[in-house]
Amino acid sequence: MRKEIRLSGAGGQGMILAGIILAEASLFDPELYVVQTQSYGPESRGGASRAEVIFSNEPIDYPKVVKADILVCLTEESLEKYGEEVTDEGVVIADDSFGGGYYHPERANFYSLPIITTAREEIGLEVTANMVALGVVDSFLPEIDSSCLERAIERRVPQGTEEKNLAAFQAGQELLANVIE
Amino acid sequence: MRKEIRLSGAGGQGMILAGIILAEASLFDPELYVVQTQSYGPESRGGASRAEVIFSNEPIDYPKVVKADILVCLTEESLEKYGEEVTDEGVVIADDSFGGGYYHPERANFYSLPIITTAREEIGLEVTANMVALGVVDSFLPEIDSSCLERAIERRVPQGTEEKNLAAFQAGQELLANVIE
Amino acid sequence: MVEDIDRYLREDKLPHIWCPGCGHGTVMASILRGFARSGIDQDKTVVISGIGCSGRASGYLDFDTLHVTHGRAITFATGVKMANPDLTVIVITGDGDGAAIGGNHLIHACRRNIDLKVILFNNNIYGMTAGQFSPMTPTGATATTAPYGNIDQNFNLCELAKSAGATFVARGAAQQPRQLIRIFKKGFAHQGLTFVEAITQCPVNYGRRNNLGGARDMLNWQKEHIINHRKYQDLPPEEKEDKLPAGILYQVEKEEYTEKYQQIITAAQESDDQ
Amino acid sequence: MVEDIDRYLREDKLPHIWCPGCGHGTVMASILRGFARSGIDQDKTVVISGIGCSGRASGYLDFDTLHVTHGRAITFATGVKMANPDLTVIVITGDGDGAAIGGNHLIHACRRNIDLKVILFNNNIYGMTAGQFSPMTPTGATATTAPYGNIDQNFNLCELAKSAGATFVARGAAQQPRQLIRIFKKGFAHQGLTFVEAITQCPVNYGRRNNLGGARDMLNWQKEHIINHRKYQDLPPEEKEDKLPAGILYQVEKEEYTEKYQQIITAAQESDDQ
Amino acid sequence: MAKRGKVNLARPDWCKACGICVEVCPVEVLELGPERIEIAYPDNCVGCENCELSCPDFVLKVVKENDE
Amino acid sequence: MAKRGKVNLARPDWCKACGICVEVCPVEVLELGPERIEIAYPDNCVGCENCELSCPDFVLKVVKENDE
Amino acid sequence: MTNKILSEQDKTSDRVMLLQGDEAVVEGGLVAGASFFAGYPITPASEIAEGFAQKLPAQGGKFIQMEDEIASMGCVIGASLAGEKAITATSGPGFSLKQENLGLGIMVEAPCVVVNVQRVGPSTGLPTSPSQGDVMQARWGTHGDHPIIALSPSTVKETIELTIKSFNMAEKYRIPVILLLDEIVGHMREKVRVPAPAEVELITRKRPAAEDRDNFYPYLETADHIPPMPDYGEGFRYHSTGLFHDKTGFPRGKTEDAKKLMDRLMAKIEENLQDIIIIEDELQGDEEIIVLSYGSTARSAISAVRQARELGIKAGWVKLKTVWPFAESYVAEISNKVEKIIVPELNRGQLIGEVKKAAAGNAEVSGINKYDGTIIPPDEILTRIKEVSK
Amino acid sequence: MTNKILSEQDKTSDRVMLLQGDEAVVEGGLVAGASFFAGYPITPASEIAEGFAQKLPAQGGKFIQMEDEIASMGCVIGASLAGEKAITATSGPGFSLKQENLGLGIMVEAPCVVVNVQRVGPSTGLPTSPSQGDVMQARWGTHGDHPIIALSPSTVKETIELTIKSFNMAEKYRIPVILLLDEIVGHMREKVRVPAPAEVELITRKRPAAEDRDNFYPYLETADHIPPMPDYGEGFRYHSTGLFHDKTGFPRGKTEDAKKLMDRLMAKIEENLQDIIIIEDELQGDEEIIVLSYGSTARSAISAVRQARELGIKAGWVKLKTVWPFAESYVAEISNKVEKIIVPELNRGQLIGEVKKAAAGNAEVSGINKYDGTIIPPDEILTRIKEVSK
Ligand SMILES: Cc1ncc(C[n+]2csc(CCOP(=O)(O)OP(=O)(O)O)c2C)c(N)n1
Ligand SMILES: Cc1ncc(C[n+]2csc(CCOP(=O)(O)OP(=O)(O)O)c2C)c(N)n1
Ligand code: SF4
Ligand code: SF4
Ligand code: SF4
Ligand code: SF4
Ligand code: SF4
Ligand code: SF4
Ligand SMILES: [Mg+2]
Ligand SMILES: [Mg+2]
Repeated sequence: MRKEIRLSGAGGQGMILAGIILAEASLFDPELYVVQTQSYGPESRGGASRAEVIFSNEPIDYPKVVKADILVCLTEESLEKYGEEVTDEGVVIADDSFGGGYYHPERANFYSLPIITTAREEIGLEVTANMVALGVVDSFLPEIDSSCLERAIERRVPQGTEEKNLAAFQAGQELLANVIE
Repeated sequence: MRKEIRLSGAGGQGMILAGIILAEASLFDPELYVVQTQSYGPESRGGASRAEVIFSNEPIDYPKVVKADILVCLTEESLEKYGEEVTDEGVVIADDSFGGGYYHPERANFYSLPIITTAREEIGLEVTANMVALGVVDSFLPEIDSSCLERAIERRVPQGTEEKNLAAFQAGQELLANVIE
Repeated sequence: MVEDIDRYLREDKLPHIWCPGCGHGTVMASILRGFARSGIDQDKTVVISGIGCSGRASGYLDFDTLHVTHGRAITFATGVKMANPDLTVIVITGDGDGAAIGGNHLIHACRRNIDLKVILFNNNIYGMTAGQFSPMTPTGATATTAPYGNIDQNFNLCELAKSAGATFVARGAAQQPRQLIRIFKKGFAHQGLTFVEAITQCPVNYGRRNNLGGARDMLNWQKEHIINHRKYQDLPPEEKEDKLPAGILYQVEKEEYTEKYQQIITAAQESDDQ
Repeated sequence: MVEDIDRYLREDKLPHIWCPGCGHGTVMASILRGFARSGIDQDKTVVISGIGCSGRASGYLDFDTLHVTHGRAITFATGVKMANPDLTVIVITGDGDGAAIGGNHLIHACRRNIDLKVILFNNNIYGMTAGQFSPMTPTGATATTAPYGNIDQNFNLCELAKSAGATFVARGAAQQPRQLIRIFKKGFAHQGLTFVEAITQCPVNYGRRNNLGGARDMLNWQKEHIINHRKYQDLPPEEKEDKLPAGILYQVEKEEYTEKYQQIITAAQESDDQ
Repeated sequence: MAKRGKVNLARPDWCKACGICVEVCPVEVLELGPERIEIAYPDNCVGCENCELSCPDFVLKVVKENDE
Repeated sequence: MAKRGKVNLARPDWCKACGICVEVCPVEVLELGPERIEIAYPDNCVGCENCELSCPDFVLKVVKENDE
Repeated sequence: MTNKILSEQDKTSDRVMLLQGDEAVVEGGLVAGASFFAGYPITPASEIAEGFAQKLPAQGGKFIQMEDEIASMGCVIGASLAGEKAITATSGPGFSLKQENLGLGIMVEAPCVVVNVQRVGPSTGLPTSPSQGDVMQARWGTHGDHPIIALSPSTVKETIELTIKSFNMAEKYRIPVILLLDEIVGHMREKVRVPAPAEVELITRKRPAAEDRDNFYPYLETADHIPPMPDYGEGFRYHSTGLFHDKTGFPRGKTEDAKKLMDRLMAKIEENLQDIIIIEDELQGDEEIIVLSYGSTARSAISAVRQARELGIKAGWVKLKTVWPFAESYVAEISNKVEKIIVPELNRGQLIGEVKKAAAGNAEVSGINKYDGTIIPPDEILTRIKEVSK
Repeated sequence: MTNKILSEQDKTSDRVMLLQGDEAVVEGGLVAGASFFAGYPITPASEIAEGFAQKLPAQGGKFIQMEDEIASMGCVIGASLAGEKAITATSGPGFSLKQENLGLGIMVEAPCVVVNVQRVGPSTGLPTSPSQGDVMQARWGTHGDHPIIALSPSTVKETIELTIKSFNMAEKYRIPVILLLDEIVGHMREKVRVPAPAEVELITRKRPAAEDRDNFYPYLETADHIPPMPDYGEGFRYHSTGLFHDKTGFPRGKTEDAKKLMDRLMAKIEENLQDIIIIEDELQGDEEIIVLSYGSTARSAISAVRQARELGIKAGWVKLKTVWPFAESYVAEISNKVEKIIVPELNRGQLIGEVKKAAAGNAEVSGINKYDGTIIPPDEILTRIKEVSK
């Protein structure tokens, strides 16, 4: 098993923290290996932002995503940039604030979801969109127990914000269910 | 022709300037090549001091004295240090302020001369001992015209001291004559 | 109307990469406004900056511009000015760039009284590298490398520049762009080493970590703590403590370095002609 | 009787390499006499010097001694003092070593108020490298690299150190060994950055080139130009111009750097224990 | 008569919504929209130029009425 | 009674004949020989220690008479 | 989802962590006994300073941010001589600045660790992009002949391991040891277990006995070439200098002293290559092609080599954990056995020069080079393996 | 005494001089059009600063003593960009300090000359003794990949020649050129004739025409890879940075720009090896042994080789005047023809590594090494020649 996940968006949307939390979830599973990387650079000030997480049950050699199994895009630019670098069965999760531009009618697993809206409206904090996104990712990630992710969220988000973030995560978990229903 | 000359003494005795002047004399002879080197170092502050000059009528490769054709020593230490590094026919010129210690009865061309005394007493300036020594060297250096040396002295000694230095040089030239007489 | 500074901007490089509310943009604009008022030829002006958020300024300004190594802008500027004293040479530096790693070059440029316009963007932090303390970080403030509070003494760069020999020393703040513009205008007209400390806010890497609020709050802090130097003088000592005087703090006329060197050239050439 | 300082000398390394009449020897002796009076443990004292004639001092002194790169002695000293605050750490530097290449370390050590005893042998020249001008070479003086006269402004290191944050600033001269000894004694007792400018004569590479005569003449120059700071204060401005005040120019008590750091350690360990 | 002026959004795209201009405007002219600044009450503008001078992003330009 | 003293050549070999001690001696005690310092008039010495304090080469030591 | 979740207790085991390479330097350093950090911030190494700033005080250790990298290097050497296990961290521009004082550290034989998290150079270059461009600089950056040890990890786990080894070698051989990370390793996060100090071998410098005080030669030639070293303040009152010196620590100005000292400094390393050179390989013995790698590039290399094996190509993988001293005899040996050696590097070809020298024409040596801030993916190496295997 | 004395007129010809190597840098520099010197004193290079301080003003040139070597390097680059032919001089410790800004000079492509009069290192080392210990540092001292040119003279005459060439290459290729003297050459005096500027080829950087101002790309990829360069103040208003940049001079943050720029910087040198690499040799074509040398060591080498020839040994002599880029193909070629190559160096074996790499096992390469501040006399080389000729 090697599972490649790429989280992308704009600087300030917290994609890197989301990546770290995703990776940190592996701490609670003794058989999982994980590598997490990110794009640094002036990009991180306003421009695009990207985190990558690879899970495996063997030591991981090449640490970068080759073709993502799961791609999350909170901005249209990131979808344009990374939309092609996904495996054939890969899952693409995009925020629903942009529909046009890039769209793959052929891609079975393309989900346009109200991630940012959920964060803003349900949680009341747009900055929790990253946790909503994590919740969505969780639905596609049977390899990781949700409780591990929740643990990781508790450990990594700023003190005092745990509840909001967990709520956002749970809202994300439900998002997909709602859509599929 | 390759002629190796080593001038040695204590720091402050002006041996390096003497070496430079000796070398500078070659400027007035189009067929002479010259290399001049010296020992630098904390030595130059109080310790031993050494200048080397090599004349040749061909380009000079190795720039250091291997065995001196002419060795000048103003101190006993320098005679001890360099006394052996002289060719068999080489000339050794030592100040007469030290007689003992090192002495080569076998060496034909060993001259113990009152260099410093001449500077002090005849010229009235002990610091001109280096020019007295140069005058002595001149006697053993048919390859260089004395006028070239005088020229060189004029160019290299501090302004205003030319006369005294030339007088010292000439006193040196006569020293040997006096001894041989 | 405010002077038009568009001609000094490389519009295709803008908007700049500075964060929302970063004071660097305000200071940069003020420099240009002061420059516009100075009447100096744009083509005869060189802007040299070091590394840091502040250092990025040179890229946005339409002059001959040079973006060098961290802390060394003054050394390059010295070479440019010596080479061609007709040029106006502006150095843009940060409190890390100019006061930490580059501190020696600053004091020696002051000592020479060479006509460089050294403008130090003081945001009390290393912005670019994300929040390590600088020599200008106040005692007690926290930073990524001062998690338990900074134990260094407060540092007065204007005093330092003055004691090192600068002949024009001023302090201004992003909160007071009008004063800044006046300072810059006069600084550009000065002959000799011109040092301007421009206090600017870094809401992202300084303000946030020290609970100073956003850019607007930080500007209000400046308003309260940075006061005109004449007013400052009249304050009782205890009130002075947490305040900083602003304005042109010191200006004297002294012979400038490249002018003095020109005299050496002239003399050497004359004696050579003889 | 003058205190016995032989126990602080590495006699087998002496006589030193300094030229006849060089003031460095007098200053070094004065340091030792001041040290002897201070009562500090010889075994708990480290002397660190840079490169230059002055830098050679460390080799003659019987302490833990470290002879480092040019201009950097203060940085090594900072490491030693931080590592073991119980040590008395003396830095011996020159006007080139400490004020030119090492100027930044000086101001930042001052800023930290770390308890180093920085003693700068100011002979107004680069002695070791045979006579290039230093930041302390007076305007107009000649040097091998200032054949047409030095055009740099005069530099006041004591002012600089003070404005950078030093808490003990003093100036003395080889001509006044008694004053120097008193300064050193008090400096060794001070807690915090202690800066002493010790004016010393270099007859060989400064005096000779500037027609200042030999060591004796240079000492007489010092006698006339370096005067007690209290007397200096009372002079009319025009007489101040070519004079320098000597004595302890400035001293304040402020918390010392390694002490403050110790508080961080204590706090961190306490909160760790909980 | 007090000078009057008119504030313009010269480069709306460069606005980073920092709100500084809102803070420095002595009268109510500017409002922060979701993405960028908005000139909510242009008629209030007294042409003081505070906003233009303070904006770190060269977004605003004030035209003095007597300049027009 | 004024303190008296006696100057000694503690380390004659180290003397570099710079003459500083001669300069600083308030009375005539020291004289520069050709190679090094000489204590020409020891009886003149008032034990002021100027020479010891000023000598850059640790050559001289002054013993106070009341120390003896 | 299988139920492999850790027990409550394990979950809170704070020895298993998700760490960046930079953070691993901090954790590894603390395990090794690091008690002093001096540095100056720089991307991508600042996290190391930040970590030590946070963590040292609770252990009684000290952190200081200096005014620049020159000062940081001086400070670390000073602390080392005063008895600390000292470390500094930087990236290329700062590493350039440290070079002069690094030479002094080598001369006075001050144990310490110098981390360089490499980014693309020269100059400011690409500050946030990975590179292995300072490998030759690590060997030759300071003036004059000098010995050097440089280690380079390829994983976060190895970063912990090699940080500990860096301290150990520094202390054992009295030398500044360079730890060369690249931005990839420095910033990547992996799940690792940080060992307890008791679990690893820890070396501390030899110190002289107090009774040796009176007859102490700080730079004595000993059988192992490594003189014992007292802390400042213990009454040894010894002298150290960047000038060539004899066993007493003082310069005598004799040329034979210079040669002796240099020979001893080099012998410390040259006679202990066995101990210092750490190599990891995956070889079957039948190799025709070897991919020789180090640092983060080794990860793509192993991946490519395994894929090649699956295709039946006789490929092998070598990773140098020790970059300097270079594994000359090891490479000479393999070059006699294989036909081709491929050296992938995130630079324009640096260590490949050493490989060529060692191979002395016996194997064909070729490089795969990236120097634009991107990394070498496994398939590029695989493609090359396939090419040369034809 | 024969009467070969120069005429009165010749005697006063001030073109024939007794010059130290350091002074020859000054004289050569002035011939080449040097108009700017910034430096910091250091033995054994201070005489270069002193000479320029004395002589530049009369020519309208400028001298400045900076506060340290870092500042000197920055200052020289600044002056270069403002249009001067600029030079600085130092020795090992200062050369270490210059490395970071040297990299910046390479990145912004500022023509300038950096002299290093080598003394024994590392650290303070032996400040007044000769060495060739900074040869590898000259290549790899700054961080990151980068091109470099380094020339090394062996006589005072050659110092003049190579100083002029350094300026020419700097201007032609827009690159800092390193002139590596050693203390022997720097301080030895020889009688030389200083050519008049009109007698030598002088190269000045390409400058863009004023009318190109509006469509100017300061870092354009041109056929020769060398973009023309305006002086500051001419209205081009261009940007230079130590970050990787495209033809506009600005960073775009694209990886392909980084590669393009690095490739162009390297191509400037790699495509002009013919012009840059200067070799002198004395070969008969039948050589079995070659002594390959550079700098002052070449003098002993030629002496030894000639003596060997007299003894009937088929020895040849090669002197590299250009140390970097290394004469790889030349050495590869000779290594195919001869059996042994001897490389005498005043270091512990530095350039010999390049020789070995180029020889690729084809010739046996051995070194003669002195690193104690003394020099290699001819008889030591002769002895070795005899040994290997057996
Ligand atoms: C030699 C060197 N050391 C360190 C760095 C890393 N660095 C880049 S910017 C910076 C600090 C910038 O702070 P400041 O000058 O205050 O500018 P700001 O970003 O706050 O405007 C540092 C340490 C570098 N680029 N080069
Ligand atoms: C990095 C470096 N640059 C330059 C030098 C050369 N150097 C040695 S001592 C010195 C100047 C010493 O002057 P100062 O500090 O005033 O000491 P003094 O000799 O006058 O006592 C210089 C420039 C060096 N050793 N290292
Ligand atoms: S980090 Fe701070 S200084 Fe840098 S751009 Fe952002 S706000 Fe401005
Ligand atoms: S050169 Fe000057 S400073 Fe150095 S020892 Fe001689 S007199 Fe003293
Ligand atoms: S010009 Fe003045 S009044 Fe008008 S919008 Fe700007 S700040 Fe407000
Ligand atoms: S100050 Fe400028 S950037 Fe900030 S909100 Fe106003 S217009 Fe926008
Ligand atoms: S001061 Fe000292 S060194 Fe000088 S002459 Fe007197 S005794 Fe001798
Ligand atoms: S102690 Fe005083 S009186 Fe006696 S010799 Fe010395 S200086 Fe003269
Ligand atoms: Mg800042
Ligand atoms: Mg000095």
